[in-house]
Amino acid sequence: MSDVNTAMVQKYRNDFLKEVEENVEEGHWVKMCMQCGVCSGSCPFGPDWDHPPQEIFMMIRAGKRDEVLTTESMWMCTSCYNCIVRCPRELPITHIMHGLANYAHRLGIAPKMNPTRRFAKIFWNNIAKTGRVNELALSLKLYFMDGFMSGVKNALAMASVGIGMLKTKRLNPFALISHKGVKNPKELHVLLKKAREIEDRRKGIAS
Amino acid sequence: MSENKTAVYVCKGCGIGDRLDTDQLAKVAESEGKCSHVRQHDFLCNKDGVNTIRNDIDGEGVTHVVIAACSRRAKTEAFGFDDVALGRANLREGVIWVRPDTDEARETTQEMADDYLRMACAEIQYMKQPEANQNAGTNKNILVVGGGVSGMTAATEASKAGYGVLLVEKTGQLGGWAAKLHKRVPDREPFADPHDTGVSDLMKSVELDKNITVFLNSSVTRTSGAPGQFSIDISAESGETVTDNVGSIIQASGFSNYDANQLPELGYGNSPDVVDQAELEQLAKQATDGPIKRPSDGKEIESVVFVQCAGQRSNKPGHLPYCSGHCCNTSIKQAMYFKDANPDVDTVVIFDDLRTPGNGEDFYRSAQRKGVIFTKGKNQQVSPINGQLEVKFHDMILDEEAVAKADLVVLATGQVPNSGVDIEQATTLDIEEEGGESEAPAEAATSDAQIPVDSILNLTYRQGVDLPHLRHGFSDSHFICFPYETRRSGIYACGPVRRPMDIAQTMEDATGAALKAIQAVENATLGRAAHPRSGDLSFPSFRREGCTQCKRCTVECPFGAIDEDEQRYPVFNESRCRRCGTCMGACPVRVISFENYSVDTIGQQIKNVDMPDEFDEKPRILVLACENDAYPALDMAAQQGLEYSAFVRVVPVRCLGSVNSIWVTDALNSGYDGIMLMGCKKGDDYQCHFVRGSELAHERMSKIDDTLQQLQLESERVETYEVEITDIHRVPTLINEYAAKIDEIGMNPFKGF
Amino acid sequence: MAKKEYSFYPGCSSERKASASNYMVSVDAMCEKLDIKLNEIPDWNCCGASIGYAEGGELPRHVMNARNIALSEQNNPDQDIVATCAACWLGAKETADRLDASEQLLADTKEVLKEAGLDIHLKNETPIRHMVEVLIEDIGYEGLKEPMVKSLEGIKFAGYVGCQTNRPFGIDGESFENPMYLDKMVETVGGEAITDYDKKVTCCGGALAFSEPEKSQKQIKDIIEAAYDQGADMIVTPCPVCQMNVEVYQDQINKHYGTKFHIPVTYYSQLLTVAYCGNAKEAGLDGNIIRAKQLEEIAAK
Amino acid sequence: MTDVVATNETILVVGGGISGLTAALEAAECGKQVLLVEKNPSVGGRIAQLYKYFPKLCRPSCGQEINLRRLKANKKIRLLTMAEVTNVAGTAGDYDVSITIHPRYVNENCTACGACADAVTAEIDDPFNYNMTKTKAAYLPYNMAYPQRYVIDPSIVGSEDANKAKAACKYEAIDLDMQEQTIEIKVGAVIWATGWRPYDAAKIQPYGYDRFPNVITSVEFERMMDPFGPTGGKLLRPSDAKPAKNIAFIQCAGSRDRNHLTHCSRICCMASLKQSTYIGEQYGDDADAKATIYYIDIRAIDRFEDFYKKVQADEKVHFIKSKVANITQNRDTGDVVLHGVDTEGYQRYDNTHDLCVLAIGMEPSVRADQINDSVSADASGFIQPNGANAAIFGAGCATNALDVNRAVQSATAAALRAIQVVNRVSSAEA
Repeated sequence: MSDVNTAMVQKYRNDFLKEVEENVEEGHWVKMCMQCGVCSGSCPFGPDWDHPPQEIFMMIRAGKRDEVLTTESMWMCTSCYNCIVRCPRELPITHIMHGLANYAHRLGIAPKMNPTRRFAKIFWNNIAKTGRVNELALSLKLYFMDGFMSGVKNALAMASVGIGMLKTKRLNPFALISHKGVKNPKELHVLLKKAREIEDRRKGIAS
Repeated sequence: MSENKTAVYVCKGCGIGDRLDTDQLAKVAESEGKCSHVRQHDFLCNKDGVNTIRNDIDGEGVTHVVIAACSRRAKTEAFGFDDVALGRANLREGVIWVRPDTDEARETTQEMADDYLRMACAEIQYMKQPEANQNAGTNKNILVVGGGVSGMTAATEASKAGYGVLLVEKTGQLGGWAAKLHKRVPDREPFADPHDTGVSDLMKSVELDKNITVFLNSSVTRTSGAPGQFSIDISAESGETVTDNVGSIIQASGFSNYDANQLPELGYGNSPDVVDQAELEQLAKQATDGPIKRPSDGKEIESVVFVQCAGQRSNKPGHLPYCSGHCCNTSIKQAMYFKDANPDVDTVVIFDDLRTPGNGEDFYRSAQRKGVIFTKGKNQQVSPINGQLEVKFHDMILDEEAVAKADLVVLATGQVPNSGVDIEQATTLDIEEEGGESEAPAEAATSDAQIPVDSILNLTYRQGVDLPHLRHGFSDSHFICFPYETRRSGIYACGPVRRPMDIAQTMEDATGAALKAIQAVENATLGRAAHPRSGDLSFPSFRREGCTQCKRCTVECPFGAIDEDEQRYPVFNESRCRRCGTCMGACPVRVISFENYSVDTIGQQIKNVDMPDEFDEKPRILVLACENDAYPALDMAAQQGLEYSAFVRVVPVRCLGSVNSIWVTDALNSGYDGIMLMGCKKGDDYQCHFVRGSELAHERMSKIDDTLQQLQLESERVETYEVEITDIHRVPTLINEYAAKIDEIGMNPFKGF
Repeated sequence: MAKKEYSFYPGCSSERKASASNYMVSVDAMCEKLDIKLNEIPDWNCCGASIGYAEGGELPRHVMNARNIALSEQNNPDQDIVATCAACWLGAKETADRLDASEQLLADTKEVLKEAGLDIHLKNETPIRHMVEVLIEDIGYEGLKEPMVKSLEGIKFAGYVGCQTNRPFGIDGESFENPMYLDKMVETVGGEAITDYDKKVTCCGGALAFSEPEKSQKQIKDIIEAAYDQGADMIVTPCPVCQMNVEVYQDQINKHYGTKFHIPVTYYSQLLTVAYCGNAKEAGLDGNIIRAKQLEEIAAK
Repeated sequence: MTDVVATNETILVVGGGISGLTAALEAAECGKQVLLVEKNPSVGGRIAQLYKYFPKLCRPSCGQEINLRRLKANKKIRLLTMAEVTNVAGTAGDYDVSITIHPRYVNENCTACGACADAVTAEIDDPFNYNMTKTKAAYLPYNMAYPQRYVIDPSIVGSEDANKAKAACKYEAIDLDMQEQTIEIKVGAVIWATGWRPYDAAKIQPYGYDRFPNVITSVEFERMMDPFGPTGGKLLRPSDAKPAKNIAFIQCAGSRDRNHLTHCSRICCMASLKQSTYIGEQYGDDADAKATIYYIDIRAIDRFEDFYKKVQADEKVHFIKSKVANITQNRDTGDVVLHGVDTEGYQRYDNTHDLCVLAIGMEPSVRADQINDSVSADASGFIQPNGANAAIFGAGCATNALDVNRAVQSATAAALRAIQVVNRVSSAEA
């Protein structure tokens, strides 16, 4: 368990709901759920959720901290926003799921090997670097995240796609060297660093 | 009134003139109906037609009018002559609309019409234009029993309309349960927070109201009389008794809290920190918006669990099978007591179905916003464990056994009505020991709860000291469309004694009851019947000399209108009477009648049809039809052009309960081949607005079978049916099938004797 | 028609040699014909996309978008921000809403932006809109008809709206479950929109097409199947992610499910450009991996 | 010109449904002068369109027959049909009211013989059946319609059809020159009983009421059971008139929903429990016939619990604690497929049904804030308890989502509040 995590456990003792309300994006909405289940039924990846959103809300109220923060469920969110627009209580469910995933990730107890978690990390680093997506770098990073050999396999598997994109000039073969981002990436890095600092301060996460 | 002058008006409109020989009808009226004054009109319900009748009444001194046209249910505006005795021969819906327009059918159709005219003429001759009850009481004060929110509301609302009120409260102060509340559930926007109860204001307005006399520490020890002239004894604990008169009565005796001691599994009695909702109100009051303290040791409460449906919605012996309706909102309100004082207090509501109808949903949302946790759970168990309480339950969402720890547990127990003595059993015993007919108790004392045995009203009525109970001991009306249709004229229950309710509903209900009480005294003063025959001026009279003191009338009167004197003769309380005629139907010696509805008005109709002899192959079938369900159904069938046998003669009756067996035996003797009785639905969900009319008819007719055997007649000659007003297709079918059956079993051998 | 000007937020995928470069090409041509001037927000950055949440968290994500909004307020004052990419539109609009809703968040954001000498005002000062809104609300279907030269008659389109152009904000007056604007656009330019295309707003997996390919491709399969079931010749969409996901994985899906999918996936802007007599290049048709032959033919006429 | 005698001691009742009718009758039976205004051609309102009442499963027309008898017998009530109150101005005890009366084109001579209906050919949507069927353009609104008088639909006035109708009437009952008229009257108190209307189901997009023929509303389902209804009393589904046996009921359709009606409509749970019994009534013990009720909470309050228990005991009826996420349609069969999650222990389902009934929510027919400034509205537009000293009193479902029994209680209470006002007026004038 990471020290941030233990710190939080001590801070909130068994009041997980409070912890979520104070640290998770839009977390203060959790208590408004009335367990109708519309969100769970509306999710495109629904069947792949061990615990659907409405159940997660109940688990939060029931103080099932570890089960919630270590589940892969939230990582199944495709950000389709079906749950948000259908929720009779207008809970911003998509954001709460994102928030929970992010929180678990920040505490270092999110499922290590979850592909979406890892892709999300790669993606953010990719855009944070230059301020704009470098699609080539992104895809390569992604293919090779499990090491070289499997990377080659993935790359080959995706070859047809890549070639198609290249042929239609929708992928820049030279992006690794010639990718352009914002004029002053350094400045952007400062902004993001500062933002992270403030957020951590607000959430009492020492980093 | 001088001697009768009867006029008959035959309408030729709506095809009657084309389909029937109206001259022939006129002849029938003159010769057989013995009416000198007969007119035909092309279109009787138009201005000219109506004026003709009006002029005859005013100019010619006509006292009795027969209108041979459409159904008595049609054209009531045009034919609403309420200053004469009025009869309607139903030639349209009753004859031409249910018969084919063919040459073969002509003869039988005409016979039908002729008979209906004969019947109307016969009826009218035995009818008097009723004059209102002479010994009607005129007292317009209202007695309100119970000084809680329902009683106080009823009292002030009646007073605001200008009526005097006597308010009797058992305890030493007004206010009832509501006065013990810290706050109430909101009844207006934004439905977000508990409100002041407003009870103290209500108490003030009662005390300051000059129209209202309050009797504290008192109860009603005797109630006799009738609407407009009730006589009551109000006895104080001190022993002194005041006797007074009132015009009508409102029973607002409220509810008692369910005894939580019956719920040991929920920890009540095992720990002082397990309380019911009423006790929590006290704790909250003491705290006065500050932190609420734990009864056991005065510790500030940090966590509280609310257990919904405690001893409610359950068929376990000793539990309440019903839902008390208000408890979900009440627990939400009480959870807010804690949250508003200190948001860090954990408040958990464990519910099965959360029931917050209407704007209660906003209140529910507001509680969630304040951080109240709602958990769907079942099978709660509460046990004290080292200084705390442990609530075990099955979490329905996570589908697992769960435990919640709390400093305090609040049990949402239910409301038990203070509805006095369950007279159903009392009277049953009473009747049996007197060898009268016994009736099974409709609602044998349910396992619901112990009902307080003290009588609320101490009625001196033959049929018991209190209002009849309905389901689960509540004194409610049985009718969905008529929540105030009481079974004791002039006495109206309101508030939680009628149905579990919260303050808002109670105030609405009490206001409604106040109106009915006012209406009762106004009607009584004019000697008029109350709902459902509202406005009816007739009332029962009886020939004492003929009476055999059999007490059937007093037993069967559904409204307890008839008492008995020391010689066991019936004593009619006209103003209590609802004019259903059940007594008339019950009387074996036929000494009871109404001016406009009597053994004769119906009996003569039956006798006066033209009875073909048995070789005519023209059977005659008598249909006695309930005027509220079967008769309208027949009308609407006609409207739809559905046909039925020309051999039936339909006579509408107020209620099958008013059908006297003599009509049936006479009918058989005078040659009818079959008799159909059409009443409304009986049983638990009975439709009869005179309570047991249909039931009684079935009972009485089952006894007729013996008579039939003596006469050596087939039992099928008399059939009783349950008919709903919507049986528009069914009724004609029933008739036709019955006609076919009569055809099978053949003619009545008594014809022509 | 008076020239309409907007502050334009193209987004990463629409850059040269990026996955939606052909979308951009057709948008340029379309706007040309509709007399719409797009003033690119100078030095704009990525919106963070939805998937950015996991590592980026809340404030950093909003800062990314706030920076773009600030740059727009500064350089293109009084111009609505218009995005062609669903994710860009959603990200920017979401940030704007959230900052307007929370003073705390706004203050924090301002504090951060100060580091770059930027500031942000908001309270709907600069409405953030999708290109589709511009077409429907500012130009109108009638207006969209005006420049029309060629009809797309004879082509059956499955209007695939997807998620983020449709939820949570969506297009005014359209339902989340059954939006009709793509179909109306198709009909405006003479094409045939297939009726009751019940996968119209089904999720293609979005970014999870990368991380959860099997699950996403199951979704994509349904989306394409439904289009075929209704006899569609091609799919049309307003979203770069949808376009790519639905187009590029068809081979893999065919391998995995034994299907024979080969259906072009086009952008509404490509349709309009062709209808407005743009050639295949202007319409970015050369950017479609699965060639939209029928469109190319009409373009060639 | 309609002559109406009304004074400051008259009580105006707006709306002739069960609530308005009750308020009018109760006041009149206390001896008060009442003017009853109904915008439709006949009184009765929504209850006339119901097949049965819960929990007794008795017939609404039974109580209506009694009320009509009371109405026919009571000379203190003046009834205006096809009339709408267009303005209420003034203060307690002294209101000026404008009423617009629309032409019926049929006068009191009408004997309801039906000759006009036989004569015309044109047909119009039948609002009594929620427009599921057509009716002749000369029509009696329904079997028990009162006044028992036909109506000529304005759409045919001036046409050959109308003249045919006129010619067919032997009683000079048809007057095609009738004009709309507005009357100005004084009244002392107003009882507002304009009732409710079903929430627009098409707005609940995930359920596709506007896209799938076999998704209908509870009020439409109720009409199906009526032998004189659109399907002659059979449960035939719209798409192919096949008997609907496997029927789903979706609770809170529009209610308890921030996207639609925020309040709970109270009656819908009981309505669906009631309607689930229709299936047994229609199909007996046919094994294929079953009801599935999808709910969040079953709100069978107070003694309604008995009825809930009774229905729970019926093995034909199944309960699933779930708000259905969305509905799709099987193109080949027309069946509807309900998708969602049973939240009691997390079970996903995609259930196929012959027919889906939306337990549709109640909203006020007229929003309280449109009546008069002195009337206060709650968030849903219902009339709030009258705090001010105004004398415009809400009754029945204009005040809240109520079942019939509570609506009648409310109307009875409103009658007294109005009487208090006119009594004050009369004592002041005396």
